[in-house]
Amino acid sequence: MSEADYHPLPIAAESNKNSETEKYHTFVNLALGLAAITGVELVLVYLPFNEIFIFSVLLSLSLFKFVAVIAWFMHLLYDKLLLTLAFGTGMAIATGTFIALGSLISRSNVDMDAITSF
Amino acid sequence: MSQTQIETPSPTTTQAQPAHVLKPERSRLGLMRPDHSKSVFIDWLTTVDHKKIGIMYGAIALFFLFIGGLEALIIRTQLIIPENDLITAQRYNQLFTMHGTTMIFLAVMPLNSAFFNYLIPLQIGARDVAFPRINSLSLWTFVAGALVINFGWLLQALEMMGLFAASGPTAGMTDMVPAGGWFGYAPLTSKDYTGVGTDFWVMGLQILGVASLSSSMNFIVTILNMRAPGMKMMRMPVFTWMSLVVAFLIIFAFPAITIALGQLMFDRVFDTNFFNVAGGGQPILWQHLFWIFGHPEVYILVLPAMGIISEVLPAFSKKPLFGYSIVVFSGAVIGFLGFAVWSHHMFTTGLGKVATAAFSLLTMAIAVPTGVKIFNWVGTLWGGRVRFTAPMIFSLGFVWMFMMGGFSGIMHAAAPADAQQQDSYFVIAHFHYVIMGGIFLALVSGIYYWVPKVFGKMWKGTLSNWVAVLIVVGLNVTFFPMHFLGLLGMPRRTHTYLEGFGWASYNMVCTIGSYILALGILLLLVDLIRCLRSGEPAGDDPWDARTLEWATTSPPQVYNFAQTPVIPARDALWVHKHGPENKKITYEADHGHGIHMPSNSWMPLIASVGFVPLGLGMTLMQAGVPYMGYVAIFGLIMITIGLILWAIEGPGGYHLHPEQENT
Amino acid sequence: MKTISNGFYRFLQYFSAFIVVTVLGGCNLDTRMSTFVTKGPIAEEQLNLFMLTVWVTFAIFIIVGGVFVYAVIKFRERPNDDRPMPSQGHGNPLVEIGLIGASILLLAVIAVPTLQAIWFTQETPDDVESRMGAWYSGEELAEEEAENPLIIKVIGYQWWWAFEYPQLGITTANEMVIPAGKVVHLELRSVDVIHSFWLPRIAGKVDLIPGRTNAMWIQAGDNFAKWKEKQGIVGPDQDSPELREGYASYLQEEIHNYYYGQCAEFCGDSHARMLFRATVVGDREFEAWVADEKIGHGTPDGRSWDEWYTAYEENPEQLTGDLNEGLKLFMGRAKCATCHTVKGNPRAVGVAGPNLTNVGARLSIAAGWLNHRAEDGGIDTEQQYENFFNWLKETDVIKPGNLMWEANGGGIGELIDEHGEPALLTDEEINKLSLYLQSLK
Amino acid sequence: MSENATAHQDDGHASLIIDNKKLLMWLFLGSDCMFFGTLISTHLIYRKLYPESFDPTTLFSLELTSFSTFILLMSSFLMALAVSAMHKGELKSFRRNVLGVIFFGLIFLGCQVYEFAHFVHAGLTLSTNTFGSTFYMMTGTHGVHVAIGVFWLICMYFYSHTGKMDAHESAVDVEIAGLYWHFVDIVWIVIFTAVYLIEFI
Ligand code: HEA
Ligand code: HEA
Ligand code: HEC
Ligand code: CUA
Ligand SMILES: [Cu+2]
Repeated sequence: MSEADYHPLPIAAESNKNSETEKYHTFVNLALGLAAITGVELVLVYLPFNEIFIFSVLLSLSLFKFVAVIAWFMHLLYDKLLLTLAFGTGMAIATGTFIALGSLISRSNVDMDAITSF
Repeated sequence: MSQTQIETPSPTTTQAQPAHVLKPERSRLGLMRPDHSKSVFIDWLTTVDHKKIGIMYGAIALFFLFIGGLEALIIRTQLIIPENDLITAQRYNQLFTMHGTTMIFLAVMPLNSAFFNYLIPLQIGARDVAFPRINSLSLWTFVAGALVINFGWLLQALEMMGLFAASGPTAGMTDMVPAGGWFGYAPLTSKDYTGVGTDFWVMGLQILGVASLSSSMNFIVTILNMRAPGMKMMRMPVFTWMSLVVAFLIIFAFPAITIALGQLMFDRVFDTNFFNVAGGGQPILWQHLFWIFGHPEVYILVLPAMGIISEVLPAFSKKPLFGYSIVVFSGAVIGFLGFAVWSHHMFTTGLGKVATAAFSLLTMAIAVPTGVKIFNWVGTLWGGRVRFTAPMIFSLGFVWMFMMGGFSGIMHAAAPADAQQQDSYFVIAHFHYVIMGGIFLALVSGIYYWVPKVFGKMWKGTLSNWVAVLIVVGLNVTFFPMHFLGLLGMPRRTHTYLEGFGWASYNMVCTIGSYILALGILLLLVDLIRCLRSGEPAGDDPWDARTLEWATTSPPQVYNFAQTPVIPARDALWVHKHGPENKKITYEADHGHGIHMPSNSWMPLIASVGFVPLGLGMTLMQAGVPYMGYVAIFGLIMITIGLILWAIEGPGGYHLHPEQENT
Repeated sequence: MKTISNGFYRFLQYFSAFIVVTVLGGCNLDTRMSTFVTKGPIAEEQLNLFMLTVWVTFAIFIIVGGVFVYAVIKFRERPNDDRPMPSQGHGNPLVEIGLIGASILLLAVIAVPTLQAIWFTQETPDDVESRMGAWYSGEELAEEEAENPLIIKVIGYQWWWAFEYPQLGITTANEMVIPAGKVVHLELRSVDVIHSFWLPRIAGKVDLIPGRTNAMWIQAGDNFAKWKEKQGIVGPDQDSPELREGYASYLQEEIHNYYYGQCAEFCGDSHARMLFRATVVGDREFEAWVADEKIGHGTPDGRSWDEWYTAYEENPEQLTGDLNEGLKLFMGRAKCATCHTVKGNPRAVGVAGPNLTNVGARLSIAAGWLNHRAEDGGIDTEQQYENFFNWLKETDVIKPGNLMWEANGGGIGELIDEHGEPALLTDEEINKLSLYLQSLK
Repeated sequence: MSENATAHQDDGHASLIIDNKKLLMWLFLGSDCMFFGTLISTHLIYRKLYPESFDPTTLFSLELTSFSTFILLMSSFLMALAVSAMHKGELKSFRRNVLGVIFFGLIFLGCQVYEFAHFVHAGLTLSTNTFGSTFYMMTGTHGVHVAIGVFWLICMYFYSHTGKMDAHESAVDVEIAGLYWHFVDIVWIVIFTAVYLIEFI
């Protein structure tokens, strides 16, 4: 963060050509992987496995997809750490809030008599 | 306007560029850009200069501070004696709702924003913010939101004259002004219980949210990206640091309320079930979503104030801030912890023992980083050379009063004790101490400190002492008895109370105090006007200050710094003035093509103004006014067109050549 | 309703009273809804915790504030100051860490009792002597009820309270009655918007949130064991008739009382006028009250309800006298019975409004806003009449927006005569209704 | 879209060498996490509270949703290629890929419209129950994001024909459009799992 010296923006067009081609292969592989995972997920939910097991596998698969898209498609892997921090903070607060909220609101306090229509 | 030049030589400045020499050019749209307009009006409407935008933010915020204060005075007058019937219950509810909403969203937040706008680029040695046109959009969108949220007053007046009656989904409801309290708890804000006033509140806040979000992102980019060479993160002034934290708080906290407001709006317009109990909705969810935003919001309000204090105290103690890095760090910790304590506003909602305990402890934890700041401020004074200038007096007042407000916060944090305090006047006392005794004093301190920079005029005389005495006495007389009122059982948000509960004399004291306070604020205005009309030229650095903004002229030129400064140290100007030779601020050579200035633009204004028909259209549609759907669509189109033209017109810009002018 | 005759005169009156009070009286903390003078274990626990926070923060305030003031004075700039420039040091990590440690320590002093208090106040204790079976000797209770404390369902309405006693089969409104020294378990629900149950001298508040059930426990006065402890009588098995008597007189003298409560969550136009009362009574008194509530009321002239209704339908002129006239209005033109229940009366079973059984025996109406409690704690009948009269005449002025006045054609502000013309109750009719209501005791 | 005060970066203010617009977009996305976090939380909380109120498996067609998920993932892939192409200055390839993205985005939107129409037809509306409210609002907000993205890319596509694109500026513009598009994609990844798949376990 404490980068003091400054440079003009690197000129992207020429210097990046090689790395872009490299990335191309990564992208293709990733796209194939993502498609495959989606297929696996679709099949998985119908399989007669233990619920918890399926649930955790689903969770990790989607987590992988999530991270993969961010890391490669969105170049976060190649980019400044600061961007990861900016996005990661939002992600972390959102996740934390989600977990906290989920555990704060529970059915035990719901007044079912008050609900007249579903 | 701020081109008025005072002849004070300084290392950075050169003569102002006479604006009329430059001719406006055509944008990529083929239209003339509103640059260098001779009409002051057009110039200010289309300006992208962070300094002008900051001044406008400040002026509008002060205006709303008066409106909100007037509302408070009516509230206090109604409560002066038991069973008073100066105003009706409904009017009272509208008044406190609008008082809270106005003060928080239309007075203090924009006043903070005024300081951000004006100071951040100067403090980090930048020409302007990163996205000048987005900055202009934020300003005008804020104005649009303020108009929408206050539009109800006009409608209410029409309703009272018998010229308007709601006939749509809220048919028969006579409340045209928001009256659900500033946190608008569902289901009181559903369409079964409140009328079109709530729609104004929802739409207004949504629009204000757009303004806050866009300006915050802008500031983060500015602070991270636009710093002058050498201005490392840990060399930034604390005010800038706190603004950075606040901007992050805003972008992470506002979405929660935006979604919650959206859900509420859907409930009202499309009969959804988010908070509709009969359909399974849980009003408690609104409370959670609101406070997930609401608690960070109070730190959004206070952190800039702490930043101001951290500038003023060192300047008038002739010492650097004690423990700079830990003050910065604790600011960030406060911000982060702020997201983990929201349920302390809900201790009485039956959270359950474990959750209550957790939130209670987390809330107390916030006392630690806050305490760190207090201790470091005291440390700053220690061994210094304390000068009792006007800004300093208010800052010292802040430390004292804020501490008291913080302590009643700790009393709230003890959840079982809070069961007796929640929704009583004790809460009112707590937060007015942190807000009036804290934030407001800090903002006044900031005004006294920076007005000489902003307008190039110096304060006259000692009226400021009277202002200080009246405000501090007034706020203590107003808000201290409220602790007792709360503990003696007076619930808040009651438009009147019975005799015989022991509340009458306290209420009278509070009311008298609020008049004293009002007098103090009135005098502040007088002092400000006096200063602007007949103040002596201030000079670049009237306070012998420490940070970069004092290195340029007062008022600064459009381009802030003729050449980009290179920052060798924290407290750059101080080190420049008193430090070793090798730590002087140096200036980069101009490469000969002058200073690039962004062009003025109509587009942000056009896009923002579109929010007015959008907001009013949507709300009046609820009230059954015909054709309002089309007005709303018109607003949406206006916004879209504004944005598209904005994209097409291109940033433009022109070059100023201060050096050449000199010769 | 009292109207404000002369605002300025009243202002002067209060202002002089205020001067007198502030100058002579100082602060009187023993007021009706004071949280300082507690009458129950919960409020007491909450007060103790609060006072702890006060002392801790006060100590910090003195220390930090003291250092602050000292620094400001000591290090102020003096005229012609020729001291050297202050050192430009950037802080001292040891001091910082020490202060952080001290803050955490002080917070722990608050935090530990806070946790204890959370568990204490939020968990209904199983107090043997509070079980219904242990003290209630009224009608037979179901087996399982004998093991429970008294349960009251508190239901919030805009802007009044219903109190149901499910174990006893009775319902009352706005003035709850509870036995002294016993744990009472409250179940809190709301039918419209959020309200909050606050009885400051007995317990801090808990909200009534629609779509959600909340619970709390309250206890007016200490139980026997706690009382003994406070008397300095140690040992758990200490029991004797004399002690029991001492305890009984403690309850009788210090706890028996009329307590004031109020809705503490903003709930719409008349939130300020949503008060309630808790009458704390002895066990036997409580039983008597329950019995009374269960029986309800007979007809004004002593016939059976069947006979009365036969007469009412066949030749109503036969029913004479103010009370009979009032009851006829209550059942007929004024439509009161569509919203109100009067126990005993088989056709007055409305539930949209407060239960009016024994309303004439209550010390306030309109959810505590209109009071007729005399100095001696009894009923000021003149005031009571006036209150009923004003309530029926100006319902919407006293509580703007309340259901009784306008209810989509069902309210008394929308009454019509046989031609369909608007016809509010006349003063004469209101008079009769008021007299009838007064007789409900 | 093309706001940049530091177009003339030679003013020398870039302390971090991240493009302003790119940073802005990432901040927006961080903020958007909270938006969708709130929406998804609301949905899941009501699912948890009232599991019996509604059985979405009778309505959902996992095949269709998997298909649209797949479509969106592939559009993301094409978007990545488009950004890459722009960085290399290959305008033609850029246009081809962007057209693909637009096309896939439209298919996705089409699926969603079809799905909504089908659900409404089957009796699930915004006001039927909490499930309807939360589901439509959440997926609808996502749909609006997709629609805005498509609109944005269409504008970009036409802009690329004006000849005003310069390799340096526009590469960044395309990249941030890409970031936005990918984000919309990852939100859908979460929704797909948290809203659709787990109902079928
Ligand atoms: C700018 C505004 C601001 C600030 C800074 C704070 C600061 C704090 N607030 Fe406050 N608060 C509000 C604005 C603010 N609050 C508002 C507006 C409401 C009401 C909303 C509504 O209902 O309308 C509210 C309500 C509120 C509640 C809910 C009350 C209720 O409704 O029942 C609580 C409960 O815990 C609380 C706690 C705190 C705490 C612990 C702090 C802490 O941050 C304070 C920390 C500071 C100190 C403690 C002093 C200095 C420290 C030291 C000298 C160190 C040593 C001290 C110790 C070891 C104790 N606040
Ligand atoms: C930034 C926030 C802020 C600020 C600065 C203030 C400032 C003041 N507030 Fe504020 N207040 C809130 C935020 C704020 N308040 C909030 C959030 C609520 C809760 C709302 C809710 O429950 O929903 C609240 C509620 C609230 C109540 C409780 C109402 C109730 O619950 O029933 C009261 C009562 O006394 C009150 C009083 C005051 C007073 C006297 C001031 C004074 O400090 C105001 C001083 C300013 C002026 C006086 C104006 C300037 C001077 C003039 C205009 C003088 C010239 C004119 C004449 C003399 C005629 N406020
Ligand atoms: C449409 C329904 C409705 C009708 C008809 C109605 N009431 Fe009421 N009544 C209410 C409601 C609701 C309240 C509670 C109002 C409040 O305090 O906010 C109430 C309150 C009262 C109270 C005060 C009770 C208390 O304990 O505080 C009295 C007495 C009363 N009504 C008497 C009457 C009489 C007599 C009539 C007929 C002339 C009548 N009511 C007709 C709904 C109704
Ligand atoms: Cu009920 Cu306030
Ligand atoms: Cu808070």
